[in-house]
Amino acid sequence: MKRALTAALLVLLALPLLYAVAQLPPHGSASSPPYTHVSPRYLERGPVEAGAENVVTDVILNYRGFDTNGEVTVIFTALAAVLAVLLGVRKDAGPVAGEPRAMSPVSPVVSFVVRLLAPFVALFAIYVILNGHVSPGGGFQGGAIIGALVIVTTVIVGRSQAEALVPARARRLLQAAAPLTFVCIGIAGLLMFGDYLAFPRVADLAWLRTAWLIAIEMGIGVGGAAIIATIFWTMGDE
Amino acid sequence: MLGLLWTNIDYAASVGLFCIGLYCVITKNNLIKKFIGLNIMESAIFAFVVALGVVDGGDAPIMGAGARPPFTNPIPQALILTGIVVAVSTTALALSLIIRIYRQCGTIEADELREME
Amino acid sequence: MSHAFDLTLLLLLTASALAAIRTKDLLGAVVIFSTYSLLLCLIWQHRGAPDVAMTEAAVGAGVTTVLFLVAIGKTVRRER
Amino acid sequence: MSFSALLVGIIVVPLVGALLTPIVAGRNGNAAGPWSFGVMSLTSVIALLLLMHVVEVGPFSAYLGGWEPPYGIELRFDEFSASVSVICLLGTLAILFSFKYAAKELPAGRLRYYYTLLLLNLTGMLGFAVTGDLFNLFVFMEILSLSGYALVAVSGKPTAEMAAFKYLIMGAVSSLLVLFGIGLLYSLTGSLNMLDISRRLAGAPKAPAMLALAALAVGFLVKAGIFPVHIWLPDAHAIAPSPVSAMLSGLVVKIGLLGMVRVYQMYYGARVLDLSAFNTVLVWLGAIAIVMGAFFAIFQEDIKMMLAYSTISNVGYIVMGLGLASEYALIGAAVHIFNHAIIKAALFLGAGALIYQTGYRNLTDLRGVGRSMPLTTAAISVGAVSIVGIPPTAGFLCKWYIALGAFEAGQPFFGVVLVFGALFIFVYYIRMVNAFYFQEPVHPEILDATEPPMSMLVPVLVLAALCLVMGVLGRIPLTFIEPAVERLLAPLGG
Repeated sequence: MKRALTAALLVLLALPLLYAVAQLPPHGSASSPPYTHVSPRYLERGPVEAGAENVVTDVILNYRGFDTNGEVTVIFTALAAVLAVLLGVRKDAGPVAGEPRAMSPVSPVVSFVVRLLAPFVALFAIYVILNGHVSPGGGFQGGAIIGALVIVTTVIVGRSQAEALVPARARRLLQAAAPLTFVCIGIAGLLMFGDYLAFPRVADLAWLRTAWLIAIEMGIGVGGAAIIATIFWTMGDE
Repeated sequence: MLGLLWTNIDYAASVGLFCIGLYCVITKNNLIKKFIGLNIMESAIFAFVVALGVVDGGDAPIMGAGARPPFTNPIPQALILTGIVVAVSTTALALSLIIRIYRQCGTIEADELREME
Repeated sequence: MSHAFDLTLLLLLTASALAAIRTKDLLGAVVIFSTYSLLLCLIWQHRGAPDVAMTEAAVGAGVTTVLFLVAIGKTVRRER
Repeated sequence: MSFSALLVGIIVVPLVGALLTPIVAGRNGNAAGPWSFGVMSLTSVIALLLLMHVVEVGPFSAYLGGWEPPYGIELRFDEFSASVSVICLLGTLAILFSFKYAAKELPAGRLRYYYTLLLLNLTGMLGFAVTGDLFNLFVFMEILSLSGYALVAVSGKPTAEMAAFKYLIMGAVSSLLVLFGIGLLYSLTGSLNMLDISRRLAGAPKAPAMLALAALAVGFLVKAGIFPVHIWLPDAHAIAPSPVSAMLSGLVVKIGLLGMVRVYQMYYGARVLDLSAFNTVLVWLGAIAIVMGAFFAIFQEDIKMMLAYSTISNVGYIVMGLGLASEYALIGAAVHIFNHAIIKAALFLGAGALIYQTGYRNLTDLRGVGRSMPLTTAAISVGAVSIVGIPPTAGFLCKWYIALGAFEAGQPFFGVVLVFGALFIFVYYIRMVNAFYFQEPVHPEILDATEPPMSMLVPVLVLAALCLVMGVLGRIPLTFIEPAVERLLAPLGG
């Protein structure tokens, strides 16, 4: 009954939505406002004035860099939120005490394949991060791949060994790496060129601009990977 | 109107997916299932916004050698990159909450939780 | 041709969304949901949005699915 | 120091503070509190400088990355952005209040992330208040929502986690609606800068423009907890730790309303739609929220639950003021956003101090507490008098202006609703004050309770004092906001 009612209501909701979206500028047309207003400048001048051949990268790191600054802050918020929700409660509290499940040993085949592939996956992730300004991809995509790699490897080699490599303080710094890189570059832009997150525009400084783009991509990659791995561990530990 | 809708079939599909997701969020009782519904809604909106940036016969806006116009609009793509990250952040928090709720209450069905309150 | 391809993808997308919400087995639902994400990814790749497609593949289909799997492992597998 | 750099600073300073909090918090996380207090003090100084500048020269902007709008993101500080002052003030006081409170109430290990989330929440709100770009607005809204959900659950009680989950589901759906509205506006105008959208929206087709308005309005109103979609609010606000309740009720719901103001700025400027039907809906929603919120509040035993329902009622006043859309009503609504933040924070922090000291949260259990904790209960009573709207306190002038606005708009019926709502509110706050002072204690040991420690008492007293001061100086914010409202309503303004 409740389901039928909801379905009926949603159909009623869908009708005005469909009516309205049907009147949007036609899909795929090159004369609609999104194509004639702001984006032509990005497409024509992006690679020259913003510094990356991939115009999407120009938009996310340069023209609308502050959005991405906010975006990496959102992931950092997610990390702080997950830790604030999951940390620091005794394991045996509550009716469903965390029955310690016997960890089934990882199959040797899987272990072998992971060890074999890990260097190549890492290489691919670094390629994705460093090439974000000329091809699809970039910091966050590469970071997700590294994060996945870290997760898989720690499942194989055991987490305590992996954690021993990076002390707690350094881990916390790595987790904040993405927004911190943004803030550093933003302030450098403010000091050198007068605006927060301003990139050099003169041709002489093109090398500096590329360096900054790559620095940001690397910051996002490292920070994203650290956060994804930490969230996974914390959720798995609970 | 139907003709226009046919041209804008991508938008119409997004509206459909949005409603499917909303249906799941409202009617499903299991918290994880509710969240799968929310993820469907999210990707419906993302599909809608990316579709705003599509141009007939457009290529990816990457200005390497041999690239020729028309290019798809980079702005909606940039927005949705942010959107996807926001969505995964929300998912991580929601699932952590679900794990905690299960640990403390022994169930993740909304009606049983309501009785417990 | 291209339009037919797009339409097929859109239909598959809707079908997988429906399947994901109808499946009672949560693990199955999550796997179908990751298929849904990958289909979306194909559509975007086809429409000239490779950056978004790549992110959706890595984050939407990858990280999200892993998080769901962890959560299901920590709770229950079947919906009542 | 250039003001555009300061404008960026008001976002970046708390952001950096938040990023470093887990690192500087020390082994037990005990240093996190003083650190974030320092960060927010610095931010408050910046907010004060910006406020003085906007009084001097009017709205001003900063272009991020040096790209002029609409190509880059613009931060724009106008009169409505002056809400940064109250955000900083409440943020600083809530952090001060948390020093003792959080150390006792939270599970070990969460302390450093609690302060991180508080700072992130404040960063999100400050960014939301000053940005001039629609998508950037969405990003900041996500920062503040995500940290808000987690802050509700931070105490680790199962009820808190369920409340947080409910809040998260509704919040996520509303965020999606906002994103949908942003997408629609982008497709109609090709721009994301709010001033630019306002200029380019004029020739847009009506139906999608209306849909965008509806999507944005519903999204922001869910965040504001307006009546039919308020169901997440009472639980979340009542169960959260008290400093968080003060921030959620005082500030986070107001962010939804500030979002509504931004939507209005775009649509009034564009003159694309006849907004009168939309305004009628808002006025009715507001009126229903005033009455229903007050009605539910009367039956609450739990003091924080009662305060949460009172928030629903007060959000109703502001929405009604927005919907009446006459000059007086809008001025009243804008200033009530500000005043209600202070009043409700005083009440929630005061209630938090009572609960902290006595361990009771029901009004019956708290009977007689006025004899043992005179300062705290006096502060709460000042807040109560203020929220009812008795002159000469802060709540009076804005409600008076909204009522005047109803008559100005030719809808005196809603002026009557407003007075009626104030009566309701009077009833339940009288009940509270009566329990504090005039009823025999149920638990005799409550007479042995002592005033809370200074770090909790000072914020409560400061806020209560502000309730009185704002009542006396009430004309200053009213005249301050007036040019902004005139610009909003002026033909082809924006």
